[in-house]
Amino acid sequence: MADPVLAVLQAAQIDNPWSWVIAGYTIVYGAMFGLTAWLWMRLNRVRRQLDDEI
Amino acid sequence: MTTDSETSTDPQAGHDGSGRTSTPVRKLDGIAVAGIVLAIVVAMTVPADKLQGDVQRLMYVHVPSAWVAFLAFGVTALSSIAWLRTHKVTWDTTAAASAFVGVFFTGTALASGMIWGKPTWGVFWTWDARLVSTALLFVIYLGYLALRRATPDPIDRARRSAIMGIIAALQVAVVYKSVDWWVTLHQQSSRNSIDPALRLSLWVSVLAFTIVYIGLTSRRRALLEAEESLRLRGLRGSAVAGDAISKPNLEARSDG
Amino acid sequence: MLQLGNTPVLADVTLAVDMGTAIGLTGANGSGKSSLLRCLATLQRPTVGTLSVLGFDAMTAERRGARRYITLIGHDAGLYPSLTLRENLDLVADMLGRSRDHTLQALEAVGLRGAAARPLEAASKGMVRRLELARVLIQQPRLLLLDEAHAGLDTASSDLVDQVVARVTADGGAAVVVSHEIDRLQSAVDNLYKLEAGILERLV
Amino acid sequence: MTFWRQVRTVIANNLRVERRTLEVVGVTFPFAVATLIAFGLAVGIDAALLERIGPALYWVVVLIFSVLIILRSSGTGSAAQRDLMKLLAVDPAVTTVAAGLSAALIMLVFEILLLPVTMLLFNWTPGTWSWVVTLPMVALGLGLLGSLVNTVTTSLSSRTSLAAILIVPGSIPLLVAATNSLEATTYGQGILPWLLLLLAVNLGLGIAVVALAGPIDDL
Repeated sequence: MADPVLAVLQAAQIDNPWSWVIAGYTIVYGAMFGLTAWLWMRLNRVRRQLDDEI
Repeated sequence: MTTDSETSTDPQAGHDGSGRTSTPVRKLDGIAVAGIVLAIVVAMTVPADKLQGDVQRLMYVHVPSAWVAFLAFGVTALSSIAWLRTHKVTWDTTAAASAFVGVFFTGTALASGMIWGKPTWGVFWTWDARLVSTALLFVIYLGYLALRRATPDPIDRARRSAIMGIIAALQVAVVYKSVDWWVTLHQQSSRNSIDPALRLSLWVSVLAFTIVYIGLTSRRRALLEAEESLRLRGLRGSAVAGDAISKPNLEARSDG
Repeated sequence: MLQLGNTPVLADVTLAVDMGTAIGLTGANGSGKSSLLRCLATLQRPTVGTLSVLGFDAMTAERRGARRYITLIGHDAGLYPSLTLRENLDLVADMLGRSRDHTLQALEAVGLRGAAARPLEAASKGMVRRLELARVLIQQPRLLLLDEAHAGLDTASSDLVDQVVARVTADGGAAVVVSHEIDRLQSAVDNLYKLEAGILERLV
Repeated sequence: MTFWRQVRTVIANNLRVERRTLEVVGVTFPFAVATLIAFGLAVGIDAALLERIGPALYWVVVLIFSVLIILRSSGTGSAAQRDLMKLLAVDPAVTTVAAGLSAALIMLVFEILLLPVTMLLFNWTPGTWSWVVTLPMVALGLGLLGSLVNTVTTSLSSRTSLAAILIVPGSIPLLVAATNSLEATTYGQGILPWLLLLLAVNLGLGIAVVALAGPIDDL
């Protein structure tokens, strides 16, 4: 593994199981939130375009 | 399987043209948020696993992600069969939306699996059966989505991807079995039986993720349908194919 | 009506072809002539409407029954480039369950006897078209569909096209011939239609 | 004409085309040899390691090159060819099965040619009988899967890259079964499960080809 990555991991206390748990939860739920937001925004934009053209 | 009738494949049938999300979906959003909050709270408060300690809490995002991915691809396969039988646009958009959300959850299953792998096995990637087959699942359905993108005509796309949706489901079943066999030959499974309290927490997460899946899939489908009606509206002005070619005009210039 | 990619290709087409007659079809590039032929060949289904080909309902799986009686000569022959002209015809005869004896006769009839051993990829466009006409002679279709029937052909080859059409109709079959050479077309067919912007109208 | 006679006729024709163009034997096969040599050079002069990875490389090359064989220009993939077959009243299942079987036969020739090259380059002796079964079974599976993928991607502009992503992940079970049956015989274990896996894959694909013939016909 590259040194910077290792340094970050050490800084994040890889020995602490909670840091892994929090990292995992952040990624999964963060992605879920991101996808929802993206779908919501796109849907709104497309709907607006549809409404404009009526 | 025979295609009986395709008489009424009006591309506009199946969606109201506005792509509006209906109220049940909105209600579902609330339930999904509540479910996720509950799942996080339960996952963080149940006692730690005896062998693995707190790291094991990653299971409550990893396992539900993988489960939802399976559910999603199952829905894709069933919708594909339904499309081939009925040629209803809704089945095609359901298959597409479900595959899209499935690929997303396969991604989160992979990510959480790798994060779980680092503290337990010391490496992000290991040749664990679940990790390997999840990665393969990921690429199989990326291929499915690529096939959809590559086919411009809606009915043609629906037909090709319905066929592929069924083949992909077959592939997944065999890939899973074969990777399982492959791993048992190389190493012993690292699974241990689960404590009842942990199991309950897992069930809460699975339920919450499933509700999120339903919400995301119907959103995605609404988006696909809205985009389709937008495209149709753009085409409505132009009459027929012959209009694509107009009288040549060599004098025409585009100065400015 | 036929839609492709949500663009209506054929909008208003009502057409009945009587057995024993040939109809001609003209129209500008992109007006939907090839699509109409593909529909008639049961290779494509109209999005909306009814279509009956040789008594088979072409909107349903029943259409497969009509296929062995249809020959479509389109833009791409769909034959094997690395096989000889004769081998390609032999394959057609084999798949139809016809004797290979007809192959040489058919090649003779279209004036390709001497080129029978030549690979298809070494054949000119005119020769490929003649080979497809030989295919018609072997298949003896009830419905012959010819796309761009006279395009890029010399007089002799064009005459051959017309003769083959006449032969099919004389045997009681029907033919739909697409061509831009209206004068030639008019003398070869019984009715002439024009397809414009997806709408079919009768000229003669 | 019966189903299998039509299938036989198309296969005979496809093999004749390959005999004349030598696309797989004369072009794809040398390319595969070059790839094996490149692998060896990339790994370095570690005779023991090379000997150990030889069989694995063999199967990976077979798997990846199956995409090239499926998409070969002398194959029967073009939309016009399929239209011609339809209008000759050929059942769409015949076309797909015949394309799959002929690809499988050509694949088998490719595998047989590549085997001695791998043995030579990686100083490796199989010394088991399981090859007699695994080679044709893998070829059959790749042929059938490839034929299905070929129909699904017919006339799409991004067909070459699409076919690769649709074929390779799905054919992993074939790879797993082939490499493990080899390993199993080396360690004196039973290879029956792996053969059953190969059989199951081929059976499933065969059923899919026939069951999906209707929708494939509409493509």
